[in-house]
Amino acid sequence: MIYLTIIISAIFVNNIVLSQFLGICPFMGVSKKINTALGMGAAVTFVMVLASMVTYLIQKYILVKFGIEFLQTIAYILVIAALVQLVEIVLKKVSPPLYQALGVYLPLITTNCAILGVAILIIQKNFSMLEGIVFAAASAIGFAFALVIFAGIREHLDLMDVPKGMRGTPIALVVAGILALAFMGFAGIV
Amino acid sequence: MNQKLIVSLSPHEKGRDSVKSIMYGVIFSLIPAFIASIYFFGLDALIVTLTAIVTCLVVEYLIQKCLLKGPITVFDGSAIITGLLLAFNLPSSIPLWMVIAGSIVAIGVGKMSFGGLGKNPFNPALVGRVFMLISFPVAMTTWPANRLTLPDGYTGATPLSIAKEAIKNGEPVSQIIAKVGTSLNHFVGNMEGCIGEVSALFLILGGLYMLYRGIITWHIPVFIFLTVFVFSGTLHWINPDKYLSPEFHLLTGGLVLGAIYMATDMVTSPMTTSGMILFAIGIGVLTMIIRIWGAYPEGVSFAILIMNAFVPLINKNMKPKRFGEEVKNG
Amino acid sequence: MAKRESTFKNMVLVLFIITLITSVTLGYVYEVTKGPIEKAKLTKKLTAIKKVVPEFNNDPDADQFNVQLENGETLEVYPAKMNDSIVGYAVKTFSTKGFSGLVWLMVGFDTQANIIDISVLEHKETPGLGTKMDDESFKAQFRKQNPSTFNLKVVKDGGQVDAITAATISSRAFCDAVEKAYQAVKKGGKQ
Amino acid sequence: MTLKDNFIKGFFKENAVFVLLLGLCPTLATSSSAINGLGMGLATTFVLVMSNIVISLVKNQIPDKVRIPSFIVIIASFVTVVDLVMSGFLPDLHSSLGLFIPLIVVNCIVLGRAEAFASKNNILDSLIDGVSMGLGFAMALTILGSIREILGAGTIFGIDLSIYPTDEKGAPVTMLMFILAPGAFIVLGYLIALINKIRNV
Amino acid sequence: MLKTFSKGGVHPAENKLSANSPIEILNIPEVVFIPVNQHLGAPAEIIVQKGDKVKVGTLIAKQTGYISANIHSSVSGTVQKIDDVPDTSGYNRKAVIIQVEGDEWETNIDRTDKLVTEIPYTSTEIIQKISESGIVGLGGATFPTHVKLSIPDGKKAEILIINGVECEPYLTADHRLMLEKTHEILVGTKILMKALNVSRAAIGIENNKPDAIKKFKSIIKDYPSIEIVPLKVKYPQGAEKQLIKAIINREVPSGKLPIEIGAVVQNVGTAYAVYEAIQKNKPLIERVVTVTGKKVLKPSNLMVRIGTPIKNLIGYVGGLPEDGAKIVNGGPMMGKAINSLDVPVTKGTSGIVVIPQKEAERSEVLNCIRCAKCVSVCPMGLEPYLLMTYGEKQMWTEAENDKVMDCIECGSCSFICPAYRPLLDYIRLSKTTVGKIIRSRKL
Amino acid sequence: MQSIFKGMIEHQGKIIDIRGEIIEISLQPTTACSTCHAKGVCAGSETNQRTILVNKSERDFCVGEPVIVKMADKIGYKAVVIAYVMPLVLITLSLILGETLLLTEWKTGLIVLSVLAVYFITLRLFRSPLSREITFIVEKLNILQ
Amino acid sequence: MISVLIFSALTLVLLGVIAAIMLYFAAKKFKVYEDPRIDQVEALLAGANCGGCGFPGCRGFAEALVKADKIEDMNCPPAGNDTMKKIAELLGHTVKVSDPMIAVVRCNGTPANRPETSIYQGASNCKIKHSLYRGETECSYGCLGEGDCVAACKFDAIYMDPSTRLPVIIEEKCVACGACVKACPRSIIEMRKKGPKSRRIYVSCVNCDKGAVAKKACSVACISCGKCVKVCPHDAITIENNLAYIDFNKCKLCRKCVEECPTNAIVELNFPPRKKAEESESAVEKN
Ligand SMILES: Cc1cc2nc3c(=O)[nH]c(=O)nc-3n(C[C@H](O)[C@H](O)[C@H](O)COP(=O)(O)O)c2cc1C
Ligand SMILES: Cc1cc2nc3c(=O)[nH]c(=O)nc-3n(C[C@H](O)[C@H](O)[C@H](O)COP(=O)(O)O)c2cc1C
Ligand SMILES: Cc1cc2nc3c(=O)[nH]c(=O)nc-3n(C[C@H](O)[C@H](O)[C@H](O)COP(=O)(O)O)c2cc1C
Ligand SMILES: Cc1cc2nc3c(=O)[nH]c(=O)nc-3n(C[C@H](O)[C@H](O)[C@H](O)CO)c2cc1C
Ligand code: SF4
Ligand code: SF4
Ligand code: SF4
Ligand code: SF4
Ligand code: FES
Repeated sequence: MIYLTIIISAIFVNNIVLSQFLGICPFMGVSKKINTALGMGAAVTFVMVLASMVTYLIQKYILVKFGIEFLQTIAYILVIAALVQLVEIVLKKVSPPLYQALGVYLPLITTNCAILGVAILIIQKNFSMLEGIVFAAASAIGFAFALVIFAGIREHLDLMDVPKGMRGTPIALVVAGILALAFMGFAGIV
Repeated sequence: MNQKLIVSLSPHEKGRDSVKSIMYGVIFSLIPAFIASIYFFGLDALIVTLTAIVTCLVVEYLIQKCLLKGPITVFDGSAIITGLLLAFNLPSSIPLWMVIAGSIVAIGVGKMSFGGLGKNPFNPALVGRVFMLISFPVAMTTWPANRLTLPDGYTGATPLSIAKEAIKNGEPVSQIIAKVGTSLNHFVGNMEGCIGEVSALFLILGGLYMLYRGIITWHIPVFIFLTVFVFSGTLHWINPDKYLSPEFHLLTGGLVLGAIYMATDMVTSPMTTSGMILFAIGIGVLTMIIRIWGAYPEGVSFAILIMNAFVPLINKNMKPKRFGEEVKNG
Repeated sequence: MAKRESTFKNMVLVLFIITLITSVTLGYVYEVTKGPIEKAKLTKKLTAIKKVVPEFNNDPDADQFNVQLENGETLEVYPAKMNDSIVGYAVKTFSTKGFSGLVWLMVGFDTQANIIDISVLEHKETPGLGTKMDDESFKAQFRKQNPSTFNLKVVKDGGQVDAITAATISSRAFCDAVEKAYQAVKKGGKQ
Repeated sequence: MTLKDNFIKGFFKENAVFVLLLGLCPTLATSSSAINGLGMGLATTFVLVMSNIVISLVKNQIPDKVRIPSFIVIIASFVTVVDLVMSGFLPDLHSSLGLFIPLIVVNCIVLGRAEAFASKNNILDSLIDGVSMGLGFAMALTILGSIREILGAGTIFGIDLSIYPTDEKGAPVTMLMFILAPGAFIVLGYLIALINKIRNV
Repeated sequence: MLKTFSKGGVHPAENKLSANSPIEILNIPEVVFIPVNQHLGAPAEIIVQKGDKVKVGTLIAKQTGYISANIHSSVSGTVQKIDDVPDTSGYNRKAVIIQVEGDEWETNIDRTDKLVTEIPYTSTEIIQKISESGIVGLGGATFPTHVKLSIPDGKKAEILIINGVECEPYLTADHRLMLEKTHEILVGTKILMKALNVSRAAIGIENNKPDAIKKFKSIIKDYPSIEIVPLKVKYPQGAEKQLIKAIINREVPSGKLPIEIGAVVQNVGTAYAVYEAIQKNKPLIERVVTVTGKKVLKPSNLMVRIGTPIKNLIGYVGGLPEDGAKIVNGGPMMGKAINSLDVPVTKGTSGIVVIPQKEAERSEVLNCIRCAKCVSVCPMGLEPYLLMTYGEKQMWTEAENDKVMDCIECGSCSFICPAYRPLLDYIRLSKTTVGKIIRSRKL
Repeated sequence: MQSIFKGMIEHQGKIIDIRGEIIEISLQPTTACSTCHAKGVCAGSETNQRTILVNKSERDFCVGEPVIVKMADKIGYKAVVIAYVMPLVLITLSLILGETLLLTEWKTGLIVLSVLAVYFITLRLFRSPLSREITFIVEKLNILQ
Repeated sequence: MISVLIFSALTLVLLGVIAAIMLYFAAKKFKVYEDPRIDQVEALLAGANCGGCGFPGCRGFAEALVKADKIEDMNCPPAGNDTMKKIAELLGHTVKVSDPMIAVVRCNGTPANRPETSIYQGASNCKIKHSLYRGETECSYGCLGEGDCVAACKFDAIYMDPSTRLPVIIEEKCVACGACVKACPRSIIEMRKKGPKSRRIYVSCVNCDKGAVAKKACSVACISCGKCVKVCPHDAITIENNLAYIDFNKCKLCRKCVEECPTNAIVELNFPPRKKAEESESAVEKN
């Protein structure tokens, strides 16, 4: 049950993008095609889960153990940066065509902000490892969810002649705002 | 021959409907419900509604004139509908400055930011309403007397919020029902609520008129009702003491208004029949989730707005069946 | 100055040095700020305690003890003593029933378990709604009340507390937390 | 380029938020009031200035290929310093900015400036660059915060402006949405539209 | 329940004003203009010269290439010149201009009314003869009939469908032809069946022509393998794919020809022309044209020689009315508005409709309100509102993916749109461009 | 749900090398970054450039020519599933396994990581069938002109 | 204190080194060397992504410029010669100074010159109108007036003059990107040399009909009478397909043809007003 609560909360009620304000840059920038948004979501989920697990272990078995929690930020960011690269290296090594297909398909994942944010939130919320990972996965799914909806709306808006002054980021922000407004309806569910 | 001939591509014939005729058709169909609400809530209802309509028209005019500098189309009727439906979603006791703020957000943010009629992905009236709901939770949940239920000057609560409060406190449903009136009462509008949402009877009449005129199709309202009925019916059947009956859910709150007038807004609903059905089921389910488990007693507005966000996805993936797509040789 | 070459050795070396310097610096800063951070935390706690109990001259933090409630939750109680005689208790209490997240309060009682004052420590309620629990107009109604006679429930639920308009949920959580604090004092107040 | 040009560039012409659209997360998250916005802006400015200085100092010692990790380490340590100092000396602000202090690390402006400017320029220029970029960021956050605070709470820097009617208990009735999440997006959206318009004139 | 196609469709007002006017023969004009590209495909090559004497039925232009058609003189007289003459679109096209002198016919043409039912030819001979006679589809597309009848290897025709639907408002040419030349059409059908080697044929007729249906049914027993199928009145019932769907409930796959599912569709006019060509040796030199319009004095159906200027037709029915703002060559749903009355009748001219000012004017284009009416009326299951946007924004890949090439240009979408959007205008633009892209890909 | 699995993804790229039957194409990033005016200050763009190798089709290409690389959406989805979704599922499964075995968290973590390692090694063994499935289509830019 | 320092140092150093190794490999494997000059060049270009250079977007052109052996024939029309010089300097090339070009509209069919004979009511789009019919006038070559060219111009350098119903090019704004040339279905717009002091002479007609037909359609049509060809001292004029054409590379702006043309189909732009015929010649020569 607690897992269900975490999941619903992270996807709908406290959506990472629409109410926690994490990962806004890729949300604004990349979300122009629906099919890519789906793939992005999957990739982000994997990276976020992996990163959360590793940072959790580092926090618990290194930082806390040695009383150096203040190194959290610096350690996390290094680990995450390295991990993202590692995933790329592994994929390229494992199957170059696969890597190429991903290259054609997916834009770069630069959701550092969300990944780091979620990793820190897991610690702040005192989750266990499994809870933390469920939270990370749910957050990423929430991200993907918002991204896909948003990509749909933006693809639609590309066909409409939005007034010149509002084109691009302004209208995207307004849409995000209305979306956030709509998602407030989920308030109180968990 | 000295007369200049007109040349254009085919077709050279034109159907009957125009944007104006459709919009004014909707307005016309709302008149009975409007008169009923003036009867229920008195002059306040009239004033709030007029304020909303006038603000919507003025804001749309100013934006078209000063910012967009394009053609002025305020009288195509769509802004009037937005004002009317926004007002229908407000309690009649609400301060007028809030109505004005809500109308500005509805038209300014919800519609004109996107370029005006037809381009907005979200229902403008609902953007305005939800903005007000979040911004002015007190005023938006203070219900004035309905002439049929309470003497003038008293304030009540909507059946839904009474019921929700009571269920939270563990009262069994059977007792609650006694408190909030019968379904027949709800059907004619004998309850507290927003200006236009109380009388299911007149709203349905209006809806039938729109169906007859071909302004809307039956799919969205019917599937919303069906979904709500099945969803609440199932829960009620499982635990009748904890969950309200389907009639109750169908007739209270803004469900009827939302299903017939707000979910059917063609601009913000899907383009294909199958898409509309999915859209309607989504609205039904979300409404029930919010009503039953959420913080708000009422969920129709949120549900429609959330599903509005899905419309582009639905349109993209629920294409009409193309002629000759699947070769079926019969 | 020429740029250092990207040889493997160079790279490891440079990183080694950088991380070394950073970690030492940070360790140092940490040590330096450790005191103030603790102090800030303590001050915050003490200010909260001071606000809700009569004047005292002990160190409530040192005298702090825990009380376990019937539902298994544990609350921290800070006794305030004037010249070694107890003048009141400050109870750090919380509720899970808030609109979002936990609501943390510090509730002060006198020795008769009358509420002296309440201060809000932490919460994540909605600005403008739930945040009004920190308003004077809301808190005032609790002062000098004894929960044994004052029904710590919002009016809607049949109690005596006037809820914050449009924030019944937060008000409930507030009452819930105060009720728990009262339970804790009743149970552990003798010590 | 003169120092003044350099400053104006960072502060106005390439304003991180309004023009470059960078660091949107902290911008949106910490601008629920003017003071929060200012606090976050200044914290970022500090990190930006310090890391710019340090990086431009050591730029030649760092081999190209470990540039990024080195910069990250340097930046992250200043972020940690801010974090520690703030929680020691400004605990209230620290708790209201919360998660977003450590997230300064991933703010594209900081790493971006390190990479694009400090690693190529001398200390003075880098300092000016950091200050201008940072203050530009702080200004943007403060403006956004002020607007949201005025609309959403009727106050600015906590000072009551009495622009809203009050309820029976005397509390102002405000447009709450603006200090909530949707307000952040919507206000920033219109602000950027406005700035685009001004810039194009 | 009457048969019809399943998806979309609209109901424009029928306005069949000339339904009760028997076919009259229009006087031969003094000069005829016979363009060399009256059909789909390559223009024919002129084989006469200035000064040549021609008779009715003399071959004056020969088909070039496979998809092309012969052109015969429709009058007797002297070739005045070979020159550029504006066609219906106003662009100059090559035409043979003949000064009429008398009415002398090629001798092998049988000009009597006697019905000849025997069909002494083989399939190949029929097709050969149709080709020689320059017959093209008279249903509107003017596709050379002999090409349509030559079934490609590996395919087999199973049914011949004769299109007597005439779903366009106003037009009655096919209707009158069915009433007056019933036997001839049936014999023509038999000939086509023989050419195609099929044993089944169906004549589809919209139910608003009960007299034609009755007339056919009264004599159909003489033609055992032909079936009369009354159809629901719904536009575009007469469109090839919709008609096939209505009659045999099969859908022509996207991008394929009807022969893919074993059907061949021919217009009743074509069937009649085939009869005349095979049994009477008469090449395609005249056709029935409906001249009509609300303000027209005497809405009529005229038998007109190819090449007659349209002003002669208008003159015959009482001149151009005061209020005649738009003149459409063809029906109001699919026809082409013309900008001059000097253009000649061609093989594809099925009607001349004069539309009064009020109906002719297009209203101001508004934003699309996404009412989905266009989607629901599109008989091909397309999304016209999207296709139009793709056209406006030059998004050709998307247009292709969303099947713009399937559009049959029926115009139902533009007809219904409450925002008066010129949907079909842009869809045509997309079709042309996408078509070019697809062709360039094949190169 | 038809169209999301049916479409094609297009990407602009440029031929940077032709070696016999193989063309190397560098993809122009069409991410946010490519249109972003701030890419100058952005560090993320470092690994943005990607190249792919394609078998030459019958058409003639020359080095430096701008082209469109097309790939079926399906392949994209498949790649994502193989590269990200499967490992994610494996992580989840091994985590649950760890949880049910009541292992300490670091042991569970270790299991997860080794499962991942095994997965990717296995994937490497199957790389040739994989590569056969992944095909790109290269088209000239601007067919219209 | 000491232990904290040691632990933090150890942890960080370890993490740092691991990260460095990872990033090192990543950099080695992934980094495609991007010439920093590409950025610099791109910054110099106009940034309009107009395609006038023939490359996909400005960045594509920047890459091409950096890689090209000689950039003489490459040009960014919006940025102009000065910019190309700067780029050449940056890259160590020379540029040929190409003459500035400008778009000209070769149709003068105002309603007065070319009376309308029908009313068009279709979609406001030249391509659609062109494919439908010859247009509102008798001329099947002239401007259709629906403004496809205006829509194509990214620099707001064209507008439709409502009185003439012809597009007008704003000289200061036109950067000769050629988008309008591609957009016009009737190939009415041509890219011509801007000429000294923006002076240029051209035949403002594209009607290929025979003289009589053309003249009937439009009073200022070129009737291919050949007078201009005879009068031109520089052999700049040719007639093909019933239409005269002035080669802007040969034309010396003497303006003889302008006077000679019986239908005034030849247009001169930005010349000072002519006082008398004889004087004008010498005036031009002085310039
Ligand atoms: C965005 C949002 C935030 C809210 N925050 C709170 C809150 O912090 N505390 C609270 O009690 N109610 C909050 N509410 C209101 C509740 O959802 C609910 O309407 C209210 O508590 C019950 O109303 P009442 O107090 O008038 O009975 C919030 C509502 C919304 C939409
Ligand atoms: C390019 C083209 C090629 C065609 N080829 C054939 C053919 O090979 N065989 C055939 O039976 N019909 C062929 N058709 C005819 C079509 O099937 C169709 O009957 C014709 O376009 C007229 O249809 P409509 O009047 O419904 O528009 C062809 C049509 C076109 C446009
Ligand atoms: C929208 C539309 C409507 C049509 N209506 C008719 C019609 O009413 N009668 C008809 O004979 N052909 C009609 N056609 C043409 C037919 O599709 C088909 O081309 C024709 O029947 C083939 O016969 P033909 O080759 O003998 O002309 C229509 C075509 C379209 C696209
Ligand atoms: C059937 C129907 C329902 C409509 N419902 C709404 C509505 O709920 N809210 C609204 O703002 N406008 C509504 N409109 C008006 C109009 O479509 C709307 O303002 C557009 O969304 C503005 O672009 C409706 C129009 C029609 C025809
Ligand atoms: S014209 Fe084309 S798109 Fe429009 S309804 Fe007919 S088939 Fe459909
Ligand atoms: S019918 Fe017209 S208004 Fe309706 S969706 Fe289609 S294009 Fe839009
Ligand atoms: S007028 Fe033509 S050439 Fe000149 S800038 Fe505009 S589109 Fe380019
Ligand atoms: S010049 Fe060409 S594109 Fe421009 S309006 Fe005239 S016809 Fe259209
Ligand atoms: S600041 Fe850019 S993603 Fe968060």
